[in-house]
Amino acid sequence: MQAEQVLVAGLIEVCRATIAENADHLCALDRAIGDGDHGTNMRRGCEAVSAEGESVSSLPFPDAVEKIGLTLVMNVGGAAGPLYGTLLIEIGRELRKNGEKADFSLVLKQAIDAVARRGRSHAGDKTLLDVLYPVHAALAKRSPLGDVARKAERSANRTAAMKAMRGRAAYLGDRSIGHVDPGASSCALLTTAICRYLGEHRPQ
Amino acid sequence: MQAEQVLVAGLIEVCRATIAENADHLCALDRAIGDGDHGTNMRRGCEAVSAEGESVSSLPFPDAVEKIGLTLVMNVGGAAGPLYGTLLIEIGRELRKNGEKADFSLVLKQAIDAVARRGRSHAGDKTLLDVLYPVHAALAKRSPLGDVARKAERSANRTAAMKAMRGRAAYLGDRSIGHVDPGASSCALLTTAICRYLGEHRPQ
Amino acid sequence: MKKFMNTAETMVAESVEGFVRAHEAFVVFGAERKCVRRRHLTSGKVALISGGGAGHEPMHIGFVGQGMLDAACVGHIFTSPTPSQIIAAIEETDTGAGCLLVVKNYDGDLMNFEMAIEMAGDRHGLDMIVVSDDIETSRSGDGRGRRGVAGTLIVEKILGAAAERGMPLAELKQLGEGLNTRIRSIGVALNGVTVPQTERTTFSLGPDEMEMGVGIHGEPGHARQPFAAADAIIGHLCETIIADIAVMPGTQALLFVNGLGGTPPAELYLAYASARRIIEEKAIPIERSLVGTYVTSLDMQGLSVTLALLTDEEIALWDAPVATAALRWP
Amino acid sequence: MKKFMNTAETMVAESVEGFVRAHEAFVVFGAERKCVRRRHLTSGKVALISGGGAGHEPMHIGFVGQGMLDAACVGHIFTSPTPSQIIAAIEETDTGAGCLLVVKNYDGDLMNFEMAIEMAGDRHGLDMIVVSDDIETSRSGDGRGRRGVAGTLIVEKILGAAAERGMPLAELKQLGEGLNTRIRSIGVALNGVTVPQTERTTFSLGPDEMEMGVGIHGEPGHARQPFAAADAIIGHLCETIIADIAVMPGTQALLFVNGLGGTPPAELYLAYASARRIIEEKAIPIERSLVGTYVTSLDMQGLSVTLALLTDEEIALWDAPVATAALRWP
Ligand SMILES: Nc1ncnc2c1ncn2[C@@H]1O[C@H](COP(=O)(O)OP(=O)(O)O)[C@@H](O)[C@H]1O
Ligand SMILES: Nc1ncnc2c1ncn2[C@@H]1O[C@H](COP(=O)(O)OP(=O)(O)O)[C@@H](O)[C@H]1O
Ligand SMILES: [Mg+2]
Ligand SMILES: [Mg+2]
Ligand SMILES: [Mg+2]
Ligand SMILES: [Mg+2]
Repeated sequence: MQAEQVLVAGLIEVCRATIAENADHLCALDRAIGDGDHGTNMRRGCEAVSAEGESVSSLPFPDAVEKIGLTLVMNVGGAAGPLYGTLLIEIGRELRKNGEKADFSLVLKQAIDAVARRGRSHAGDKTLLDVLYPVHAALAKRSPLGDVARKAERSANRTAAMKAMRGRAAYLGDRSIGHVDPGASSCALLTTAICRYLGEHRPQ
Repeated sequence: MQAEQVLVAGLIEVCRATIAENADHLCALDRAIGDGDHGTNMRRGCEAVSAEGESVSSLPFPDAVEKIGLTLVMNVGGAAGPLYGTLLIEIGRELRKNGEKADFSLVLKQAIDAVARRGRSHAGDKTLLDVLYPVHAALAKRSPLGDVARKAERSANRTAAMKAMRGRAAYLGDRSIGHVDPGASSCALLTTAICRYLGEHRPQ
Repeated sequence: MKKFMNTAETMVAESVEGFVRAHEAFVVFGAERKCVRRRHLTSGKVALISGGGAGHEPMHIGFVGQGMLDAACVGHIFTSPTPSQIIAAIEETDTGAGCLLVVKNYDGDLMNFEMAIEMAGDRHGLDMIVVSDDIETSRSGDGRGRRGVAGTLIVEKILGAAAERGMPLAELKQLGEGLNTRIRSIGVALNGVTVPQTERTTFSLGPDEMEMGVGIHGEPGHARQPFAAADAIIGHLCETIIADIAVMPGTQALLFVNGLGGTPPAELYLAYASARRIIEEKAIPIERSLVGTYVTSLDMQGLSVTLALLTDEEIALWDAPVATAALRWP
Repeated sequence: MKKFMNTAETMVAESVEGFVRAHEAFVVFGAERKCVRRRHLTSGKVALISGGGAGHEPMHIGFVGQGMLDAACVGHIFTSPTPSQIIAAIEETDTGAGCLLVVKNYDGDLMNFEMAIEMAGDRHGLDMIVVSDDIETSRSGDGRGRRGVAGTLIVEKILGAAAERGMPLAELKQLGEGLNTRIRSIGVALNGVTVPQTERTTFSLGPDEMEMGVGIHGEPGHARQPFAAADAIIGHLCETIIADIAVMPGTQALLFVNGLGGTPPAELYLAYASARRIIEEKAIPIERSLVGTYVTSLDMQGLSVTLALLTDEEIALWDAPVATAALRWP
């Protein structure tokens, strides 16, 4: 297997395992201000991706990422499916467009903006964007992977203070304040898992 | 007012008061082996009779008793309405048929048999008949009113040991054993109230 | 006890009032609100009348209308209506061909309907048919007969269609009695119910218990069992039914899964899927189906399964048009 | 958590299977069971498609049939269906005149339906209408818009009838959007619900509490209040609605009292009586009524009140024939 294929397979597995471990916690967060299924939704998506793992990791890296995004869209449903799906589809497409020399932080920025358009949402709306934007900022200034992960975690925790403006939590108005956003939390968990994996397997 | 009219009005009131006081208890008994409404049913009947009290007590005694029975039938519903109604309608009719010289214990026997036919039931089926038959027996051998009342109470308590063969409790089979029958209990309560009233107002 | 009500005393009257107002195209109140009757009677047709205690809605008022009942009498909660109500229904709906009274097999109901017949029989052609489909109550073999439960809907639909076609009183009674021998129901409850008048639960179940063999009056059933998977529960219900009913070759069945008041449609459909699988495995073909909340026990969580073995003629009568609040097809 | 189910994973699939089997005269599964569609499509008619998370049964599958939806997609519990399901529904039902997708206003639903349109828009004429009738979520005024709840039934019925009459896609969308501005709903819950996957209650209420302004996903509402008499609760709901909707002279209203899953018909009718009294006191004439359990939140005890102000044409479309599992009239 090529290094890239191993990398994709490893990332798929590490994401699956992280979500499986934290699914109950994510559901609990979603119960507080949503409908209690975010962990279940994410797990279903990761399992669908895992099931296609072999065929996916044989693709060129950009195609693999896009395919993973499409698998998420077609299997998750809810808000998480289109959001995480759009993120990965766009990363894949941008990577392909920009070829070998792609600047990942620019690619990520394009993809995050696509997520924001998809969700008609902005920074500060108490969603996974409130983790994605800070992660992008950290990558843009070339912070070490450990710092990126810590920033993701901190950003997720900061959503507790926010009033939700998008997603189901928005219907609660002020009652959404005081709870961490489930999507932000899953996003931080995945960021941390990915950073750790890359740190161990692909030292910068 | 004639003595008989006073008597009818007094009996109506004493029965109403007894049932009102014990309605919750009768419902509790009915909850255990029936549908929990026997107290409510009996109270509704007594209130309907009370509401007609004046016009009823102006009638000749047999007509008054029959009218009370009809009022129960037309207002109570459930099992209690037709049973108590039939009892009083038949007592009234038998009294009228036999005129001044009627032997009350024979009259009562006819009426109890009519109740048994109405309910397709027998002694030992765990119903109000298991109070009515012993009350008749006591009256037939001219026991003092206090003894009649005590016999009614004891008979009601004895239904606890019986397996219900009629009414809703019958659907429970053996599970009906160990509970006093609500209809037997209301019948004993009414018998006691009537005996006490007669003892005080019409010493034998 | 959290129920949408104002006072226990007025609850039934207010609910029936809402029903009549919501369905004024089909029904009107009889005089003094003693019964609910069809808005338009068909002259010369046998009138089909039913009734029973409140707490089983939409039964029976929801079955009043073209092709089913002519009138229904509502008693207090779990309490048979009085002869006074039943006589009122007879007087309002008898257009000359007499009335058939459909009575569920409870001593209270029987006695009240019988007294009504005794009191009004000199002025009207009257007869009565007693529905007794509840299998659980036939077990002890004391000959008390079974309770009448959800199968009553089937009897009322089929007799209603037959009456609409002009079948005379005696034949209707015969049809109903034959039908009654081929209908079996059995129920399971996940909780007891609270009778509003007393604010007490009729029985209470732990979080992992269920009550097997319940009827529709909050009475306990024949056994308390540990709660189980749907297939196990429904399997037990279906097998009890099949063991009790004489299935002939060529038999056609109607399968009816009925919610007891607090069970949502999604669970009823899941139970139906399970029941249908199990019954078809026994080579009994399901030709007609009904799934929904039709015969309730206040807000009880639970359901009943009813199996009816029907003749071709009865299937045709089941399919005949009906226009009531609860059942409607062209 | 006592529910009639086997496993949380298979619950939705088994329930939908039961639904399709019970109503095979109206519906069939689409390929790979990605959607439930009408058994008989009408060629050249705009196809009306809806869908959403499971847990709201009989919505939307119960509205598939002549005069209403052509297909419905069922997601996991409280989770929008995927674009893959929606595209399947489009491909199965587009007979040439395109499809109108009826979407309840939730970010998840919106995004999945939008992605489906993006992915299939080159091969089909597609448009979307978003229903947002839940008044409680309009209060904070953030412009997020309201949730779509029970009013969706009214939109689907009226658009379904219009599509049946041959109305083209663009006009249907316009009709639906106009209608959506004149429908308001608000809900109250007496208990939280348990999502089977997690076996946890979304919120829990004391024996004397209720939750005002709930939606249909077990989310908490805007305020917890002491439980009260029906007239007080329904009065609050109705007054909130009337204060938010522009009632013109000559307006005709449809009043819809909807059970959330665990509330029995008798209580819904009592609530309807109360709502009707209160609304008529405000001189709003109720021309049409619907009372029943149509748009649920699993087994939630509670109800919602919906008021729709309709034009003559919309009333005629409401009255037009419909033949679905949940709504049926000639
Ligand atoms: N419009 C939106 N824009 C961005 N993120 C959103 C939006 N709506 C929801 N989210 C994110 O999705 C998460 C919820 O996902 P999930 O529970 O899987 O879906 P659903 O809300 O449909 O049940 C939220 O915590 C939030 O982070
Ligand atoms: N067939 C019957 N024959 C004699 N008594 C009966 C019969 N059925 C019921 N009863 C009596 O009626 C009582 C129940 O009355 P009630 O609760 O008012 O009516 P229901 O059972 O209709 O709710 C029983 O306790 C029993 O004493
Ligand atoms: Mg969620
Ligand atoms: Mg009783
Ligand atoms: Mg009773
Ligand atoms: Mg969801």
